[in-house]
Amino acid sequence: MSRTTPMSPAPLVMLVAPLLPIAWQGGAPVYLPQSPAALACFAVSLGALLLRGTVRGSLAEAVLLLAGVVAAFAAPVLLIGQGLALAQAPGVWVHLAGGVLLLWRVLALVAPLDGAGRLAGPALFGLALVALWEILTRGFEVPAVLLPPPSAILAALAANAADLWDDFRQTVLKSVLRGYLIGCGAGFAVAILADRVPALARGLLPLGNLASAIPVVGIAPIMVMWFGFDWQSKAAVIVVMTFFPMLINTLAGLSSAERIQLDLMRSYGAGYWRTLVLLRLPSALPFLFNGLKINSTLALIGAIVAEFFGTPVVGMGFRISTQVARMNLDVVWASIAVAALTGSLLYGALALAERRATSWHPSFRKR
Amino acid sequence: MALAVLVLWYGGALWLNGPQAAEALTRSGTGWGTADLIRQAFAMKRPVLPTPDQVAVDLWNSLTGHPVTSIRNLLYHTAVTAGSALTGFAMGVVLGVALAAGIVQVRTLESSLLPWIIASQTIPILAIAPMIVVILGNMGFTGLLPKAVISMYLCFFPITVGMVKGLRSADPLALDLMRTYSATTRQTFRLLRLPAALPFLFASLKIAVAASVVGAIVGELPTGGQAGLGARLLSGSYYGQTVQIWSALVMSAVLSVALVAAVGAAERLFVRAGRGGAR
Amino acid sequence: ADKVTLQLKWVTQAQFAGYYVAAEKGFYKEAGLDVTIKAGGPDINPTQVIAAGGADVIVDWMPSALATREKGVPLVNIAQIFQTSGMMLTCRKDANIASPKDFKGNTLGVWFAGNEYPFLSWMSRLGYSTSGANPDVKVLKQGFNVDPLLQKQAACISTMTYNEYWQIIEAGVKPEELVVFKYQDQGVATLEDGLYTTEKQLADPKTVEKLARFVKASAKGWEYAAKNQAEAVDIVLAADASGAQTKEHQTTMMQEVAKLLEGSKKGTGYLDPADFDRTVEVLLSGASAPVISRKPEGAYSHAVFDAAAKL
Amino acid sequence: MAPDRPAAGRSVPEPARPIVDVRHLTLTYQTADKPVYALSDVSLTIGKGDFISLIGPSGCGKTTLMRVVADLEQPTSGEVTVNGMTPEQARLKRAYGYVFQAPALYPWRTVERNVMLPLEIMGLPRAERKARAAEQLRNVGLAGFEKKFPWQLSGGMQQRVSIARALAFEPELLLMDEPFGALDEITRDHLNLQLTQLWRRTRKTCIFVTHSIAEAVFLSTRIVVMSPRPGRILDVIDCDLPAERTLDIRETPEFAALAHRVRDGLKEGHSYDD
Amino acid sequence: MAPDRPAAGRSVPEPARPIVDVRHLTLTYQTADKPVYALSDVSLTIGKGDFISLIGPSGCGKTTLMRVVADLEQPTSGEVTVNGMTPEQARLKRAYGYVFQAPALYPWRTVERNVMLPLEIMGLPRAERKARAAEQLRNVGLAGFEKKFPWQLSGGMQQRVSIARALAFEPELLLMDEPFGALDEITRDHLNLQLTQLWRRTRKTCIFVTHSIAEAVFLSTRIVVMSPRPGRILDVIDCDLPAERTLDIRETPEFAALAHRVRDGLKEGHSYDD
Ligand SMILES: Nc1ncnc2c1ncn2[C@@H]1O[C@H](COP(=O)(O)OP(=O)(O)OP(=O)(O)O)[C@@H](O)[C@H]1O
Ligand SMILES: Nc1ncnc2c1ncn2[C@@H]1O[C@H](COP(=O)(O)OP(=O)(O)OP(=O)(O)O)[C@@H](O)[C@H]1O
Ligand SMILES: Cc1ncc(C[n+]2csc(CCO)c2C)c(N)n1
Ligand SMILES: [Mg+2]
Ligand SMILES: [Mg+2]
Repeated sequence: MSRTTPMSPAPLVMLVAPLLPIAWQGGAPVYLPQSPAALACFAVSLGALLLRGTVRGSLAEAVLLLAGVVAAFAAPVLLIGQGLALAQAPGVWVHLAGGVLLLWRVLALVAPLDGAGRLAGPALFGLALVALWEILTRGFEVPAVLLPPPSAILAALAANAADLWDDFRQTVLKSVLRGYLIGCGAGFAVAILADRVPALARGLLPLGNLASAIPVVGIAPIMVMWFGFDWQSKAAVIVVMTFFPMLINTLAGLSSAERIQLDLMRSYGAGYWRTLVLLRLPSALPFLFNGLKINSTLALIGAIVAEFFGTPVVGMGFRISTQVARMNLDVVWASIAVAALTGSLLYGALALAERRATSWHPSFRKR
Repeated sequence: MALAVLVLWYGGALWLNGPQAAEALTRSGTGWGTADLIRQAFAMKRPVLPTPDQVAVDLWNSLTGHPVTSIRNLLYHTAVTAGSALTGFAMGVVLGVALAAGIVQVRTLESSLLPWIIASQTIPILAIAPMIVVILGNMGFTGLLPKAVISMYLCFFPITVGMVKGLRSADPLALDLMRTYSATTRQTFRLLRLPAALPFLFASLKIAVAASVVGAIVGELPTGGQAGLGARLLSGSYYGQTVQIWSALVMSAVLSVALVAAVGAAERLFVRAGRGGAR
Repeated sequence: ADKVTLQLKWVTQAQFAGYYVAAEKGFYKEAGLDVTIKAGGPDINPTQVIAAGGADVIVDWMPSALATREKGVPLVNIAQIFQTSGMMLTCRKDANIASPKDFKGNTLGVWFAGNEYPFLSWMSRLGYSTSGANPDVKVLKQGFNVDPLLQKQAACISTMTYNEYWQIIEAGVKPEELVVFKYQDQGVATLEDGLYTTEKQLADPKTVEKLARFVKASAKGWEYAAKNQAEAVDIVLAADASGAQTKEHQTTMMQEVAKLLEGSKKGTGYLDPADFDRTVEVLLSGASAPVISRKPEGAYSHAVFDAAAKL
Repeated sequence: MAPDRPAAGRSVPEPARPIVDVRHLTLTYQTADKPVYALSDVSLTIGKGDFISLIGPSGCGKTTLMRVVADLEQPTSGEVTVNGMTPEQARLKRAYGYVFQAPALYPWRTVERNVMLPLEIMGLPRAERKARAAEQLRNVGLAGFEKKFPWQLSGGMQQRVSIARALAFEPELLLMDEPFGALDEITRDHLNLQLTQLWRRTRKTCIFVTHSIAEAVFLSTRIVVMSPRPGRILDVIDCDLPAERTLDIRETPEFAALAHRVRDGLKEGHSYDD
Repeated sequence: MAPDRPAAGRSVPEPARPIVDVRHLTLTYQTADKPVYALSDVSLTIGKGDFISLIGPSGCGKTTLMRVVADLEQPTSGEVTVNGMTPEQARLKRAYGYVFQAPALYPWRTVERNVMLPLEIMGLPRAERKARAAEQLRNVGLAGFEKKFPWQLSGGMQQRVSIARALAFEPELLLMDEPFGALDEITRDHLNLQLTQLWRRTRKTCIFVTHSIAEAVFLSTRIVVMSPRPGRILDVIDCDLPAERTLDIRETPEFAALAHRVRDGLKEGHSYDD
């Protein structure tokens, strides 16, 4: 609504930074003036804050403040690069905290952007998250066997690209896609069946619920036992996992048509299937997409978890479980990154389809 | 219906256990007939698929053979799992609703946070569950909390997704009404968005409460041979005690179904004014 | 009393009887120790736990410990409980396997998670390829149980002398239907259950003294367990929080585990440098991707064991 | 006020074959606190080609009566036949066109596709559907809005889409619940004229709810005046104005007399309330 | 038809302090196919205590105009001030009571709790809320329906609940969009009387949309006649009938003359269409 909401003064905490040590070198504290690099970064951050009033337009302000944010993130990176210890140096962390708070403002400024600008928010947020991760793991010297820094993960990603691609083919292209389609299809079909034949529903639904209520970790070994080590058992796990959410959402969606809309169909003497196709399914679409979206992430988890319980020697789950034990956490996280990226793309595609198919729904019409 | 399932089950048991049963019979020498095969397949010590009566007997023994507080009583393990599942579910509801509220109300959050929440769910929990257990363990949290955190991680997401949709589903005219009253964001939330989101919320809660049981069980796996249905599954699996696995599975399914039913009951309680709408 | 936290490699079972016995019989208390035993599991990596500060001592296998050491967590072996390896490959006779040269063309189940290195090293010694489009032997990532063998999904699977092998027997398969290949006999054995701590702990003489008491009490526990197996099994069963373990199976396990304790030159817990060197050699000779890239230095210390002997 | 008053209605000069026959209809809604008596012993016979207006105070049961006829509500007691069949059979034969009091448009369909909905159900070919929708939308003054969605229309426009939808498939029996309530006088006059012309041309049977006395008199062959809740029939007034009606007819003394009688009937009923 | 005709409106005898000032307001809705020009260069000044009726063909922009005043829609160009503030500021000060064209009741709240909703938001004590709701429901003839849910009411009854809800919190500026559209004549007359009495007592400023010319003349101090889409102001008619009005006033020649003028204005606009 109003574009000129005032900025919160929180980022000003960084003004404390010059008073505190920004690093330790051989047992002696280092202060801001002693490190030209850190000083320069601090000056840029502060400058961005002070010059804020002089620029016009929210985009210009966002760019200016972003420079300040980048400087705040750069400071610890530079100091680590010089081989200084940061763990007990509050100065640099205060500066960084200021940067994070400043980023919040930037995010608020770019939030209203349209078109390609819509990606700016999540991208900045994600980049900042990754940068923080890098800085914190290295700044506090977290052992790589616990949590490797993103730079190491990236390196592992590049070094193991061929393996990861094979895993992707095995897990996503073979298991996930098939299992997802069958599982969602079955959930949907059974929901319709349960809706159509209430007697059947009374018998089938509790059993369906019961079957779907069995946890993945219990199902996976059984499916491996029944369907063998290859993708079939993974797809079976996914089918069982995705069935229930789809069922529940479809049922909720089918009951979401309004009474007067149903009455209209009745007055036309429209039969069950017509009413279903012309009224109840369209009005169920928001719920259907809800189920599809939740399932898209479940399917991926299901496949990976199932691969923990026995696979041929390929697959994301195989990679993760074996590399964890070998303490190659960087490869583990590289695999996780691939999984996360895949899941997000799948989800994003569904969200896009939803926007297309249900543009009439109030949730897209108006804020 | 139930009969059909039982028949199918026995048939499946015969089908899956048959080869091994036949082998066992052959091993014991002497000839054998179909009746022997069936008897053998339904009475194996380590069946591929135990028969319903085997599971029922094992369930009965493990439920009644020991006092309820004994670690050999399955009910005790079910209670342990239910405890962490419910704790995780409660935490997940709070987190899920809070995130959804944030996403709907604060534009900055919507565009930047949502994609990352989604990404977080594509991380396989089984991979990070041990890390959570280890890290929380070092911070001095052991026992229930790590498991509850894993439950929460699994169940907040359906709630967030459903609630975001639900909170946005309020009738535009009804929202306009709130605007004319210049209702605060909070009032609009409490008086309009929340009630309008209830159908979505409850659909999500049912999924989430089932997920919370899965989470609790997953949380019990890395901690290994400790109490809970997950531990039973695990040790059953290590020692090839198929019947014990199935008993634990049945109990976990019963637990989930009971929890889902409880959510359903709550739904009927809260969403009494059904849909009527205009005539 | 001094506090010591011990992280086990696996779930509560007779494989760890000595520690539970030492706790239950008060050996730790006598040594002025307050010991917490943390059960493990398939996804609990003891090295991760100790790196994060969640344990003082861990039970681990040497391949995993050495690999972790290369990753920058300076683990040190302070006592070697199992003197010989219990790992073996168990095959079905009806798959026509009589000797290692029959592996070719068959599917073999292997535990990954670090246990595959001795296997790979063995295969490369036999001259078999395990990867590529047409491998000589097909490798299967084996789960936690023996189903692949029972269901004929694999011709051979990995088993421990004290655990999985007996599960196959309990499932009704006769020993004469099986062929077993012990890693120990194939010359590819690596050291298994040992006690590890970090270099940092060993830098403090006070801690060394404490760990010495711990190692001595643990050894006492093991010796007691080996002698009083029935009692040890009861203690283990009582310690199992899942209540799922069977007495039958644990009794067999206790018997077999006791065998692995034997053969020490200087008493329970002594690490024979020759065994260490053999382990390192096996690990370094792994086919394409060896577990460790160079000979480790300072990966074991007799300081604690020697101090224990003097107590 | 006597419930057998409708008998007078049945003795209309034109002895039409009864299309709708309502006998001793009573309907009580069960609600959480106390029951609502919506209709009480209503009897009414509607002949083929009749144009019946229902008029009565707000909440008296007009909509309820129509819903019973359309098989959307089950009577507590009494009998209803439509064309000699039960309402359900008639519904399954697709005898009804119902304009609800609220527009009841499907938000995921454009205006045009909303109008085509019943035609789709009746299985008309595509081209025919499109042509009919276009024609009906033109009639209600909404040409040019085919591709809009319902929520992009004003209240009156939505109402008109719903009228177009009901007229498009030419049902046997047209049930219209305050179809012109949200329209300005000019548009309303225009549609009133169109409706009588349509009715005169096709002689479809219509049941029409309105709050405008003038509209009722102008359109109907008979006007049914209802009492406040529980709805009973107070009076059935024959409108013996010439079948050929133009808007000027409203200036005639006959028209005024009829309107007066309706108003008196209404007032009489209302005296219960205030 | 000239857009500066409202200037005449501004020179009303009573030089009221302007409460609503609309200047050169234009509003275009962007839709998927082609834009809809809803309002075009509308200027209008409403003084404190005025009772303004908007009258115009269906779809001409009456609702849109009210929504702009209530800060529910942003103008494409032009300026609107309310009490010297922007509509947003006025809204934040809770200056508006808005009766929408549709009832917009919350289905999960009982009738009573729907009426209490704004009072809850304004923070009134519980007892007071209950008392006010009961009073307003009595005024609109719905005593006894407090515990029912909206979908258990007839269309007209829902409309009345929505009126009760808007009146309950006594807003500065009352915006009513065809509030009496779904009511029978008797109930409508009754509520018309109540509304002028309320207005006379409190002198709240009202903007009122109606399709009934008689109603507009009876209630208003000024009547604004709008043209078909894109909505422009055709005429602003001062209603100089005595402030103290009873229903009989509708029989007077002055009333008839005013009504005639309004009807002419409307017809003039409609000539575009048919
Ligand atoms: N679903 C329902 N449950 C309970 N009561 C109902 C229900 N539907 C209608 N009623 C009640 O039945 C009575 C008649 O309602 P109906 O809708 O038939 O009135 P109406 O004559 O159409 O009124 P209006 O002119 O206001 O539309 C009302 O008092 C209403 O409260
Ligand atoms: N959200 C919207 N998107 C697109 N067009 C709209 C939207 N809302 C209204 N319109 C268009 O604006 C015009 C004016 O609508 P408005 O609701 O103001 O009319 P109105 O005068 O209130 O009519 P009625 O008397 O029928 O209620 C109409 O042509 C309508 O189609
Ligand atoms: C993930 C994983 N799977 C299997 C083993 C092998 N293993 C070592 S001890 C033990 C239990 C006793 O038999 C087993 C099965 C392992 N170390 N890690
Ligand atoms: Mg009605
Ligand atoms: Mg309008």
